[in-house]
Amino acid sequence: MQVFHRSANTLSRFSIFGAVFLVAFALWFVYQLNRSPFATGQRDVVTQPVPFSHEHHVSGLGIDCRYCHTSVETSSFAGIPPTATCMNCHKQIWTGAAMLEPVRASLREGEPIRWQRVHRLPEFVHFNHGIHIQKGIGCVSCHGRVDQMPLVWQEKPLSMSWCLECHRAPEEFVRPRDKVFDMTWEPEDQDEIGPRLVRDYGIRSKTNCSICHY
Amino acid sequence: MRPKTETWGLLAEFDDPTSLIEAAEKTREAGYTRIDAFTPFPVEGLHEAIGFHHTKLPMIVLAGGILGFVTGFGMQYFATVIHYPLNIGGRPLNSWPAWIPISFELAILFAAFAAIFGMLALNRLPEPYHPVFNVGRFVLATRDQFFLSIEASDPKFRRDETRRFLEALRPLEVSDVPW
Amino acid sequence: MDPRDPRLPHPQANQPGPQTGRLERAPTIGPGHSFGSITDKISTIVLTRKTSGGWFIGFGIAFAMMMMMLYAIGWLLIKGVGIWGNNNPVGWAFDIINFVWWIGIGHAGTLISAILLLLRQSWRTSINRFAEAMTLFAVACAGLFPLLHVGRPWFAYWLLPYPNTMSLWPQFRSPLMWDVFAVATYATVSLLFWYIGLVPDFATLRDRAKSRPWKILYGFFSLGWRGSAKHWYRYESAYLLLAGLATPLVLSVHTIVSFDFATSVIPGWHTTFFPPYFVAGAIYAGFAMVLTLAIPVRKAFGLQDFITMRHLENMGKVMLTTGLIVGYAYVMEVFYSWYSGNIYEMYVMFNRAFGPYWWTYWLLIVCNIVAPQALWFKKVRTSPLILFVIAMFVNVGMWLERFVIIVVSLHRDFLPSSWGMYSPTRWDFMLFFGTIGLFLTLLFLFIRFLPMISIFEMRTLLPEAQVHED
Amino acid sequence: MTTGRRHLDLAAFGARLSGENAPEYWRALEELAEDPSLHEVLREELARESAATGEGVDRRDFLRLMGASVAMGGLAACTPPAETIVPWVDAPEQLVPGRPLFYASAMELDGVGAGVLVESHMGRPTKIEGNPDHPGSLGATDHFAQASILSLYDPERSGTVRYTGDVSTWAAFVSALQATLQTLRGSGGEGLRVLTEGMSSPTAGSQMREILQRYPAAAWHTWQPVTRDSVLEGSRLAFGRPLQTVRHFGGADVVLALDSDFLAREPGFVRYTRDFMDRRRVRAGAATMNRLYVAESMPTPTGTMADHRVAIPAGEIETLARAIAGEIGVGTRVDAGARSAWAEAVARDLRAHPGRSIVLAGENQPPAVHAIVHAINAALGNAGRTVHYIEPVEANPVNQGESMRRLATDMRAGRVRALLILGGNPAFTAPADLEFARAMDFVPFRVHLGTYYDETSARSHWHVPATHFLEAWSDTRACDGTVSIVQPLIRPLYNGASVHEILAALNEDIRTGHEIVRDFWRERARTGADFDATWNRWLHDGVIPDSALPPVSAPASGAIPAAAPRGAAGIEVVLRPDPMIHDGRFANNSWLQELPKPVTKLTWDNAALMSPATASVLKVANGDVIEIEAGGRTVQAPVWSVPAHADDSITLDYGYGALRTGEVGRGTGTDVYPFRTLAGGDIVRGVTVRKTGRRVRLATVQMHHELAWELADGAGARRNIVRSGTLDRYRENPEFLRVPGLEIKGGPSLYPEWPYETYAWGMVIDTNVCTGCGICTIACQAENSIPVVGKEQVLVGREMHWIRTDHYYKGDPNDPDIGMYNVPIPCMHCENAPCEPVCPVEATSHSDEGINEMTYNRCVGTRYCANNCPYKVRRFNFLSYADFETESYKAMRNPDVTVRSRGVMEKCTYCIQRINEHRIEAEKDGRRIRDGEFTTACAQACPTRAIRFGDLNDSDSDVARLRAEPLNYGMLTELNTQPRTSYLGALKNPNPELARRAAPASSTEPAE
Repeated sequence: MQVFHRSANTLSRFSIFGAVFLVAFALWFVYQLNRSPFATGQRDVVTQPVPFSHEHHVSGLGIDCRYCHTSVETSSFAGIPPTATCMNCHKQIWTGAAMLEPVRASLREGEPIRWQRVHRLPEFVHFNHGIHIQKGIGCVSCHGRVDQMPLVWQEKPLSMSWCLECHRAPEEFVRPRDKVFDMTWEPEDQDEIGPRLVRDYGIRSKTNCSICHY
Repeated sequence: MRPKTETWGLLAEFDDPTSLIEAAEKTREAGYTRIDAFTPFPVEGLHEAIGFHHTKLPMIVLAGGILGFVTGFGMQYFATVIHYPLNIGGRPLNSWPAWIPISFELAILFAAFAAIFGMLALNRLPEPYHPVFNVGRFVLATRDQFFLSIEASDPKFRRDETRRFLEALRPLEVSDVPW
Repeated sequence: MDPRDPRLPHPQANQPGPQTGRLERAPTIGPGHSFGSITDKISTIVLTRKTSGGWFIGFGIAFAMMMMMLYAIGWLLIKGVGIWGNNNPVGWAFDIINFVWWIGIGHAGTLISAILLLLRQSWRTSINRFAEAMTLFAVACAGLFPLLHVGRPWFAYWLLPYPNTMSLWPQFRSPLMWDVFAVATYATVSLLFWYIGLVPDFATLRDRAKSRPWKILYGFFSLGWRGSAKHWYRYESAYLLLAGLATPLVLSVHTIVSFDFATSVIPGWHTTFFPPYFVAGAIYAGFAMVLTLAIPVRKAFGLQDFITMRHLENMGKVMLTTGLIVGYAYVMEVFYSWYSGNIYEMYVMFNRAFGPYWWTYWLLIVCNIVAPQALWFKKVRTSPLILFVIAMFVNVGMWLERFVIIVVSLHRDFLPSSWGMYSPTRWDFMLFFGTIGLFLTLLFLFIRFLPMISIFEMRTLLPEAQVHED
Repeated sequence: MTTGRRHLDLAAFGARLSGENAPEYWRALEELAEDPSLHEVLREELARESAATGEGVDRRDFLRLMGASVAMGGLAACTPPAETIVPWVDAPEQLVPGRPLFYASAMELDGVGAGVLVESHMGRPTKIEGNPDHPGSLGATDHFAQASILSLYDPERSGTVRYTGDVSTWAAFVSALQATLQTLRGSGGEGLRVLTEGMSSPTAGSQMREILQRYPAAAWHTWQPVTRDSVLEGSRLAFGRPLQTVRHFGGADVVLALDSDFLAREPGFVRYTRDFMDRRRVRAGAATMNRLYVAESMPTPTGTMADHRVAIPAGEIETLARAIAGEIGVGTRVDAGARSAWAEAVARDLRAHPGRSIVLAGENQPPAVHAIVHAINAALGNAGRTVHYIEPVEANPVNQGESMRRLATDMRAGRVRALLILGGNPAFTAPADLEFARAMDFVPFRVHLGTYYDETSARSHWHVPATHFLEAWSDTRACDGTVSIVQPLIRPLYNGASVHEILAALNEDIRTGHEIVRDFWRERARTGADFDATWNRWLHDGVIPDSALPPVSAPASGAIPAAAPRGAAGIEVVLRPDPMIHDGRFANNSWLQELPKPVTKLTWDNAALMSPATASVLKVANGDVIEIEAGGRTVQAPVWSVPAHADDSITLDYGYGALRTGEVGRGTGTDVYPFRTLAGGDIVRGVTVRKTGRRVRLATVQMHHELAWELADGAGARRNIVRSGTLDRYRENPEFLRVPGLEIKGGPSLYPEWPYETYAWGMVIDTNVCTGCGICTIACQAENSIPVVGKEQVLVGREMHWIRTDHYYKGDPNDPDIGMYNVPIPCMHCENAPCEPVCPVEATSHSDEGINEMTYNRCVGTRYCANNCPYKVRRFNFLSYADFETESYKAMRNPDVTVRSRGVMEKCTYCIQRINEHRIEAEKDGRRIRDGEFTTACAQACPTRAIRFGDLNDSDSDVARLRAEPLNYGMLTELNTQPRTSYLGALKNPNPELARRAAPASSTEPAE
């Protein structure tokens, strides 16, 4: 006597294959998800207490990165400008702008402005701006075209594999020291200058753990 | 899909392996090709009796084993020597003796999968529905009875003729297997 | 009445009487059985409606112990490995002891079903299903420990090789990685092996079950098995191939587990002959556990006809053999520690025998070497009760062996300044006995819902199964 | 745990007290305090608080629970919470975010200053190093300085001015003070008493003198528990006035220490150890050593360095001293009994080195011994050569015991109207026979300036929180008198006041502490106009040039006091400050609490230390609590037997057992102050000992659970862990400690060598100059934010220190001249590290500079690496040991080091954060890192420079040269681990005359 209906045959075989594909798809999905901006937080614009526009200040007014990020060449931390730095200019221009009220308030009350961090590394990762600048890695390489960002967002994934891309092949990313802060610079022939700069700057491709993790 | 024939075939029931085998051999000698036998346990020599001689399962398993070993070794070599070379305790990057155990395990694993799923595939299992189940007494095929079937799709199959032929083999009973 | 009604014996159905006369009795199965009687006897254990009170009591106790395990695991995840007694220098203790112990037990099943199959030992038939189930459950218990013993279990998946955003891979030189693959493979293959063996019996149950839900359930797992000759042929070759694969596998698993220790530098671990020693020990422990379980079950379900004295005696013999091998290993350990002239090795042996944990060592000698000597006597081998007691001794002994190897070696290694002591906490014990609960729970479910003896293979043991040319 | 028992209901308590008027209130509290039930109540309170935090009682448990929840949180937290960056409003000068700054300052302890350099991150002091320009430091520190950073951030420091226990304000205090002073002014300050700790601050001294001019009838008392009265009295006997000795070990060939732990305890030891050890560094071509004789009761770090050591009860040192003096021709010959042979030999050796030897006596030896020592040094012509004398550096060099006795008597007599206790905790530490705490109640106006709200605070009307030395301006003198300005790095975290500010208030002086100190020195600086420049240079250098006190010519009157009548015979008790928590002021400092004490390796407890022989005579085992009785005073303490301790002598460390301390210190150890009296002194003879039947578990980090003696000794020797011999053997054959087949490299290997082209970091540790003081351990703890685990965890063997100092004995435990050796053990950074191949997740790997890296964030915690480490230097976070909650500790931690969570392995990294920092700096100016440009925290703090770190690829680096020394050896090299950390063997320089008595040198020499 039959226990199952005819269709059970097709059904059972189909479901076996179905299961295989389902699992495969799930794995692929998770894999993609981990690399997606959703996970890395790329390109989502962070609202700041003051809507400071890098686009305006950098490409518009042509202010050098180091005018505000003073310690970027010397320290691990690039430095966020004190209110005083803003007011150097803004006590002359836009003195009444409502947009700048928080800045003036900060100076008045001696209360620092609390900026939202955009580029965040886990606390077990130690990144040093100074040495990267020194070895000819441009701001753009990691921060993207900040001069085109009204409000700054995170351009690159900042994942370990992303760091390794450069640490394994610095010659593909290194640029002349005088072009480090140049937002628009494009190499004519990276294959030519890359190896030369790696030699000149004594860049060693370091990928052992304690370079970043300690 | 159902072929043209109005029944699946005929099913003859025997009550011990010996008579089943004799019957199966006679049937084959009679020139029937699409025959099969159903028993509660593997009966020695029955597959020859119904003219079924070899399976390519061992080859499949061998292939699975080789694939497993290569996969295992390749994965470890790639990860350790090519993708992220690290100095681990001063050992060489290609510490191939250390790759052996995992390669071996994967060889076994793949071979085992090949054996099981190969067998199921060749047997076209799972097949929860099969016409022979329509025969009431067929439930005894998993207890203590032995069955011989001739499919209607057999070129030599003529309904009455074949039934007469089977009854000549002195089974307990011959029954039609409806679709 | 409908001639198709299976419940009626066929009018011309022949009686087994005449044949039995002219056949010698098969020694591995009781007399007077027919295909039908075997089928009914075993399948009724599963298909019978009402469950015995004894089963409920046993299951209740086992289940309670399993709950205790879950509690211990929960607290472990909340607080950390520190709730155990592990310390510096004893980084591994109950966690790895239990792992190795369970894995060892998990060896008998595959061994019986695979190696004895290849050796054409027909007596294996009635115990292999049972032993395989035991294997699976033991491996399940064993698998818990490597996962739980790590400091951050929620990152344990890092031991799997998968592409990740850190572009990192596992470190394949580590014996722990070998473990991951060995144990996973072993569990998978054992499961498949076990399931494939069950398929024809599922078919039997499908056709015997009274209620439709059960028919569907068993039918689902039987994959529509119909006993076709072609299927049987491929089935048998697949089964044989699997046995051929499982044999080296089962040997490799404990070999690799022994590598965890053998490839290290710790005196008492750093030893080339651990693999054979561990494998022998595993078989030893495995058979002990089979006996521990088979003897009561056989009594409870009246299976004396299927699990006969001969089975018990054979298992006793296997235990005696492997026990002697293990004993030889113990002697050799002492010998080469002296022969090596290596002060660390020498001290380790001294410390095992006369150090603070001396009693574990001597107790282990008693359990694993002295007690089993009784198996030389047929009287002992054929007395279920004594066999059971000896099996118990061996179960304890094999656990102690791992304690001596792991804890006693670690607690005093190279620098006397960093020597320490180890004492387990209540959480150690709760987790250990908890896993025994898990093991028994699964076992109780198994004997209630699945045929604990391979029906179709039992059929082949009957004289009627033989095809006689004439 | 408190059900059905009486709780201390604080509300009701307060109500009851406020209901009564002040004097009664004090009596009431006093009764409460004396009533043991109060202790019980407090304990219940404590229990109740912690009951809420899960099982267990101590703070660590609470942290574990929190840590667990953090860890579980970590599971869920896939997207971390938003972070904010808070810039300055107006950035200060020369401060670059992300880069530390170093400031020179000085730490004063017991009236002696030590110069320090303080590392500051964004205005937060995070680490203390020695000041190389400071004569008392020479770049090294003591363990107190290292640990003081933790005390600075201690959340349990007193944080507010209190009046009768209730929160009050500084202003209220000042006005109350003024009011009281008004009443006293008429009588010229009659009844005004100021009690300070011993201090050397010139500013404070002058402030006090001004006050005493204002109030002629007032008096200045001084008490520090670790008193140096007998030193001063000794010099009075010898020179007729109190003088202080300055020693020049550089010129001393023979040193005799009479119960003096001058290498690890006494003032200025950081400098003295360095000078002394510079005479013991045996290098190829410079095979000379000084010779050290030590006679002591309890083995000290100094004792472990001795070439010849006798273990005798402290009470018999005097006899020995007289005997030696007699041999030298000072005073009459005295028979030293069993030790006369030793005494003669030592005397002969001393006589053979006139002007090139030093004899010194321990601080707790009676004045007579010090007088004898002065006489001997004079007789040997050492005075003016290897020792010279200066006026005491203390601002108030009085006999503190006497000063206290007078104060207590006056208090009882009601002659004290106002008492200002500036620092210290006299209610707890004052000599027991004065019953100071009781006497306080007779004073109507009591003020206490203290870091914690302690016993003294509780008995004072006013409690004013004291500043930490990193919080306030001051000045202090080094052991040779050199002055350092104490420069604050941070505003008071717990709004405390400094001594100067209180004294100013007393003086109706409205200047800030800064102005007070600065003005004081402006007057003295003979620079006048450009004082600012001078001042800034002083601050920068950390010392005031040429401010050392001038030597005074002091002809010792050759006469030595007649022998005092021997005290009662029998067992003696020697009281000494605890090596780690000192007089108790560091009881709440968990770093010091968990730092293993030298020789005993005990943590978190003090114990009755005695020789195994004495223990067996008394039929007591380790952990048995005994009751010691003398003169009606009793103290109970657990027994701990110490090989090489003198028989019939029990050593008790005071400082433990304070009832009013923070969570950390509460319940640790036993209070032995009740046993310490002015009459009895520090050596109490003829005590009776009784077993109580109670047992306590003592937490030691080495030889847990009383490891059998033979194993500790024999094994240590046979395993070639310690390699030692004599100077003579070295002279015969410098390579005599080499073991064939145990070279660090060159063993057969299947593997090709890994190249290390750039740098190859390595470390060499000279066991010949290691005193086992443990300063390296605590320096490492401070640098690498290593958590403490608490006594319970130490008991199960889970201490976290990255570098430990193993202590080995050589020879027969009953031999008084037993050899003792200290072996610091950090990670060996093996080139063939056994730990790395066993890690399944690449959490530990090798850098291209040969560092054995530990990547915490990748670690899953299998502990396989720790098992497979032959040196057992890996440490596992079994529970959540790191304190993730306390805000102040977050500010304290080194921002360059990751805080390790639960379930993660950690270990010595050769201070990888320093390596990386300096590599980056070097790369920026395109050069290699210079040798000595930086070093590891342990090496930097080590007073003896036993630890050297550097680049082995640089052939003329310090460390590379040491590695080439014939005495250099690697540990467990038979495993072909190829360790980067190697050792220099230890040598003894025995006196040939006594050599036969020296323990057989061969026993730790490798068997050829």
